[in-house]
Amino acid sequence: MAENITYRQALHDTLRAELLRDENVLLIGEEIGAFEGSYKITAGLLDEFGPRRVRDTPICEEGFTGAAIGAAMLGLRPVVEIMTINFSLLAIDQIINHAAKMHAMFGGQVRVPLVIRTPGGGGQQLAATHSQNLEVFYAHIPGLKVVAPSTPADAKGLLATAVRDDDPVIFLENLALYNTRGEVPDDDHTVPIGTAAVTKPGRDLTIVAYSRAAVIALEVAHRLEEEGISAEVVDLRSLRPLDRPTVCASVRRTHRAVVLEDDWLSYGIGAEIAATIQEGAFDYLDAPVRRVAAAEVPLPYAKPLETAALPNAAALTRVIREVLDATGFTPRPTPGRTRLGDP
Amino acid sequence: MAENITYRQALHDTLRAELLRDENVLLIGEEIGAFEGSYKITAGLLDEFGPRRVRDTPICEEGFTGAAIGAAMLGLRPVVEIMTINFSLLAIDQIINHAAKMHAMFGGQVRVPLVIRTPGGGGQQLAATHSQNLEVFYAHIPGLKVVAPSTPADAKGLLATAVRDDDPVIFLENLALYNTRGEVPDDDHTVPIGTAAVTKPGRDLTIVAYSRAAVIALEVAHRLEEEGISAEVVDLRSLRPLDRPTVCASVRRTHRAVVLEDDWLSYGIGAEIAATIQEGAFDYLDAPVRRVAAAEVPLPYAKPLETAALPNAAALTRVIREVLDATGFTPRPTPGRTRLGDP
Amino acid sequence: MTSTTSGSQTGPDREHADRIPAADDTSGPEAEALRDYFRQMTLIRAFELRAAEMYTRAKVGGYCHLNLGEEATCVGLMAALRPTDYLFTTYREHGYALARGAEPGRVMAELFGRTTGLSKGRGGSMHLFDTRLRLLGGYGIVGGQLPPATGAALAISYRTAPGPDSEAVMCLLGDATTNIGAFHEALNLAAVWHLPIVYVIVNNQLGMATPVEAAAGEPDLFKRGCSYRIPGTRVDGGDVLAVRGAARAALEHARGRHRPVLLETVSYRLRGHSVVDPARYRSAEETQRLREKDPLPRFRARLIDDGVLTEEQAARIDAETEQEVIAAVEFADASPPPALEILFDHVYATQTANTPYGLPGDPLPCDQPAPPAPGGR
Amino acid sequence: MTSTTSGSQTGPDREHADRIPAADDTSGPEAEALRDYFRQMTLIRAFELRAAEMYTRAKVGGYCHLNLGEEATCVGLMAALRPTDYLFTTYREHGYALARGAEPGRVMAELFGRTTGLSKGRGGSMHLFDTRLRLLGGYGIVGGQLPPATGAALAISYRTAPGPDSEAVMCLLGDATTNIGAFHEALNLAAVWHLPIVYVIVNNQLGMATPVEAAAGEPDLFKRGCSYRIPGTRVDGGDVLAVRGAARAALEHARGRHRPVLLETVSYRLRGHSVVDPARYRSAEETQRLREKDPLPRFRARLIDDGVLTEEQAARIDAETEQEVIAAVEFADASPPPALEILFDHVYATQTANTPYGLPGDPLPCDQPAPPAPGGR
Ligand SMILES: Cc1ncc(C[n+]2csc(CCOP(=O)(O)OP(=O)(O)O)c2C)c(N)n1
Ligand SMILES: Cc1ncc(C[n+]2csc(CCOP(=O)(O)OP(=O)(O)O)c2C)c(N)n1
Ligand SMILES: [Mg+2]
Ligand SMILES: [Mg+2]
Repeated sequence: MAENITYRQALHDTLRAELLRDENVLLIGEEIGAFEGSYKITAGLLDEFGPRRVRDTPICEEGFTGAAIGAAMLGLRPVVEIMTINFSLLAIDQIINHAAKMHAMFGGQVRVPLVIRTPGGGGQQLAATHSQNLEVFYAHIPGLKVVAPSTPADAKGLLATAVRDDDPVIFLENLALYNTRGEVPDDDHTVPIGTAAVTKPGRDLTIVAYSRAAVIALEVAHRLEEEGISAEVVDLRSLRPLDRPTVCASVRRTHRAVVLEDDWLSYGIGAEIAATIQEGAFDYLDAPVRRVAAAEVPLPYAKPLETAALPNAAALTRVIREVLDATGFTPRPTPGRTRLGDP
Repeated sequence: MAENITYRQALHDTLRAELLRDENVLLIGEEIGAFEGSYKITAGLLDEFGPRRVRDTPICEEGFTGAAIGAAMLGLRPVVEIMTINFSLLAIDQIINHAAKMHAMFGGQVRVPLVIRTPGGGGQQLAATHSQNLEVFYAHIPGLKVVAPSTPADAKGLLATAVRDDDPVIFLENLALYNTRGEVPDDDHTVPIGTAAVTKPGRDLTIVAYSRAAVIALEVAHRLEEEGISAEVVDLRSLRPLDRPTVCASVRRTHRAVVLEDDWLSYGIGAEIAATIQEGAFDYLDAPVRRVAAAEVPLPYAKPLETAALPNAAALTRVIREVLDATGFTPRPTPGRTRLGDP
Repeated sequence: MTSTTSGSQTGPDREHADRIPAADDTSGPEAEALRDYFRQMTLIRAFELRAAEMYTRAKVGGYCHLNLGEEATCVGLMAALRPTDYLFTTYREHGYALARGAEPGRVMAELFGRTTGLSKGRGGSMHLFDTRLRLLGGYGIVGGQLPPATGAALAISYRTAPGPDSEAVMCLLGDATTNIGAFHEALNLAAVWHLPIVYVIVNNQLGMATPVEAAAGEPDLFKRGCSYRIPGTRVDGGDVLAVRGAARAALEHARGRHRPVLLETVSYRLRGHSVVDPARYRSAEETQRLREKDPLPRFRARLIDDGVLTEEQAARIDAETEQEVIAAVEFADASPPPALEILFDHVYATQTANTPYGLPGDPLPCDQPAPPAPGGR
Repeated sequence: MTSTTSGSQTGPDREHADRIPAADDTSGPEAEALRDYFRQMTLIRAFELRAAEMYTRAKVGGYCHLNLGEEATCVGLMAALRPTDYLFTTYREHGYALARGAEPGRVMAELFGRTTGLSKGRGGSMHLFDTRLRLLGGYGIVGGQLPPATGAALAISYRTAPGPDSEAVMCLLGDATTNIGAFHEALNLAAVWHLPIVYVIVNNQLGMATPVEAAAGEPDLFKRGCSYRIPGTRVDGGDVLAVRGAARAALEHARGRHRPVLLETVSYRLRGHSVVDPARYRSAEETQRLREKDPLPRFRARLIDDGVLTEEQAARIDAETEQEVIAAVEFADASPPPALEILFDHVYATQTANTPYGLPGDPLPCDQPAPPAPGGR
């Protein structure tokens, strides 16, 4: 059985299910109780589970994230909400110098079964300090696991896996995804961390993306299909570990790749994807891997500037056409228009 | 005129010269006064300039870095020392959400002429939390400039430029470089931010590196020369802006590239370099760009494990050979052994 | 309401809780000031209500936090500042910018994201900045303003001796912001470095929905300077004169001795945390109780009672400020939206080779050094 | 020396400054305890001197911070802890680990980087950890231990009611660490969440070279709980019984009521900040003055004076602990260095597909999903 629900609802339902499943699970974060969370993911949970399990905190990202680490060391399984990834910078010493290090640095004697949920993303006119996509900061760090689901189903499956995993997991959400809908299996659905998904098969070109960008990638790929361009979409889902085999296998089939990412271009997630593809599929590549990413500016508040700085379907489509053109690709007649000559 | 001094001395002398040159320059950091800095860069400066210009701080990276930002907003030119880049995580909200944003977010009305000096690097058995190379965190951020000199001369030239620049500059040092020596011009030497240097020309392969890795790259390149392998070394010097044209021009000549970097492989600096090369020199590349980087572990304290996890000259040499072998390269007879047949 | 931490005075001047002048003084300069304060409070009220309306009409985007209920605090604090002092505020700062002298049109234009805005449309509601007014920013990261404000005070002390002519810094923060590390680090630095700064906790009793008592181990927030030997005072934030007096005394101490001071103003947030928050966590009775504490009608009634203001004058001020705000909206709306060419302006102040100025999807600039960017770049 | 913040007591038990038992009690359990404390302090002294020697002989690497001068604090605090309590410490923690019951050989092996070490050689001097002893880590990031320790107390309060049988957490920090944001955030959380934790400020008067007065706005550090209504006590860190008594009282309060307590112990660092620091910023007189305050000879003399210990017993303890430390060095030295195959052990506790286990220069694992790693990986 599956139901069609929003990404927000999928998160909410999974948190609730995990709270019901395991007494050691508790939620910690600013305004997740009476306020129900800045983005209402935790709506109703304080009423249902009480302040012991759903714990509002003072404003102190470093303090409460670190406290969650300590609680995890003693066997609780805290799920922390950091209101946005921008504020996670205030907790990053606890995340990187503590949560990510403890299991290894203390010789495997302690585990930190912690999930940190936090949304990123621009496009809401929240200006430069509230619109960032800083996932590369966490994806770079051994000891952390980092996931960034794009669909309600993966949101559910990866969140359940993350809560049950014994390592610290950074669970990246996106402001623009909360209201998106999709089919979600309503049984105990889990998705393994570290595996990408081919969300649309294709022959001519691979689009690699994650989180919000994976949704756009899929839309663009479907639209291109109508023009006789068959794009494959790889939704990374996990940024660490990164499923290099799935990415490279796809490009070896399609011979062309474009990355769509919401973060800044230089040193962003796409850099690793492009570097991986050029190493893992060098002999198969007909054209350089191109990246479609954010312009390198502190994101302006003014809507036209913000829009110009962020990657979108049009930019992705343009770059796909450039890559196809450069490699002498001619679109196949589309099935809708004619089936003649189509294998 | 030039003198042969250590990297440490070059930093010290430049700080002193800038303090003498401009009354608005002041030094801020933990234990930079009576203790003379954890790595003794500021030795003697408290005595010479007094506590107004050389300001010891309580332990509060976020507080004093942020205070330096505020002082810079009013026209001072603070040079902050953060003891190691690992502790910069405690100040990173001030660096990324404040220093990097202010000029743009406030419509160009305020400047933040601030330098943050901080060393990174492993290999000193300082264990997982004290051995990191987190440069990608800063290199990713528009609004910051990030430099990572490898020689005493560049240390001097880039530090002088950084102090006189009106933007926040992250000045990355490396524990393993402080005692290295080199010729330093003793006039008012500056190096432009945003430009790489070809520190050794070569025909067969390009090694791209920065900071400590650039020193190793140069050693390896010189050693390979004796075997008839002519490697070009590009020392990036600046990570943001990144001098893509110099990197790509080199690879277009040599057709092969290897990156040496001290940070972790996935999502590290080398990812951007490889992504850049495969786009900017695609038609010239005879083999994939390979990266030699740190193993993805929280760095262990035990010396043998630490050594195994860190990139070194041997690993670089091995990978260079692999790239050359894969592309059917045969070393030219070395000038030292015979000049016969050498053009 | 004025309290001080035991044994700590903010300065020799303890008569800062100025009273409304006697009736025979209704034409003097103090009466004039009172009417001006009323005008400013009225303007802020009108501006904020209009900002909320513009938000719901999608003229304003992002987050929008209002000073409704905080008008007396805005005006009282700003009245105590000299033009040469520096102000750092939070994201809830329209009223402070207005009371500091910003043109309503330029504030509204910022909310509209126009280049005529206070921050050229780049900052929006949370990030008002005006060099000329020495308004050094609204800040959206909770506590983020505290270290830079402290550093501004460091720059003052670097250049100027303590004394009545010294500049000073005023740094605002919310009640819930006293729980973040930056509060501790900044106040401690100000204490050990002897800096001329007044930290003002604008206590509106709530973070977003979290009451002070649930968030702060010491809920008497003005006492939280104790960990740095910084004296603290609490004042009724609904009383513009009390606020002005307390702020003046605090600033006098800060500039005269180059020592930090902590001031707490107590007020009430009349609506939700931001425009989009319906504040369902508040009961109807509580909302009613708050409405009764609204400082604006109280101040109006008091001025009229005391003969400082007539009903007609008050009505005229209402009408005039309403007109001002309508004009502000018109100005903002008539200002052209920013041209895309300016996207990369102001990323850097000093131009540098190879700065990446590509738009999404542009090929990498690998071919030659980028030419120095024109103009503002 | 025992002070409390005005009006705040750490608990009903104020007789914690235990005195040395009367002479007729020299064979009772308390006298036995005293001799044991002397033995432990002597062991720590010998261990630290030997660690310094091993550092200069390059057997120990990285940073190495010693407890020389702090032995009475180490022993007194650990004597107050129950085995079921949890301990979080700093990078200056060899003595605490020893007094908590760690085998000297395993501590020295950690310094030597051997897998027989307390943290399997992965942590080194700064990162001693022992699950069995509930020693939950030395921490090298200043203040980094404070939030996790607070969270450990949260886990206790999540599971157990307050009362004499409740577990509690003790979290150590240096004097200079009171200035960092994590101190503020952690103590505030402990206060508003009612957590069973004792924060102990080990005040050795210095950061690295910075004196307390230059770093802390309130240099009476035990008073810095004021911002959270956390009671504070100061005790002479050179007096093992006073330390034990104060710590017991604090722990009793913490476990009995689930409330945080702040305890300050005052001691002196006999050498530099770490082994490599010659402490040139100290004058010869100061060094001399410190030597006179050395708690170890003072304690020894006092026990002998009071008849609890004879010269012979003392000499035997000296010799035995010296032997213990020599044996520890031998154990460490004889332990094999780690095999390279274990490099990737313990990066993750739960194994996951595609985890990158390449060595520097290895090709990327692009070809197929990496097989699940064997054993510990
Ligand atoms: C570091 C950080 N954490 C969380 C937030 C989200 N946030 C914005 S305002 C706010 C509440 C602040 O309350 P208070 O300090 O009392 O100021 P008020 O809004 O009441 O004026 C929160 C949690 C943020 N902007 N920055
Ligand atoms: C966040 C951070 N900043 C700086 C350092 C470097 N550092 C290590 S110990 C120390 C001094 C700490 O002094 P104190 O807290 O008094 O402890 P003590 O060393 O005296 O025991 C400093 C500055 C660090 N490890 N972490
Ligand atoms: Mg508030
Ligand atoms: Mg100390």
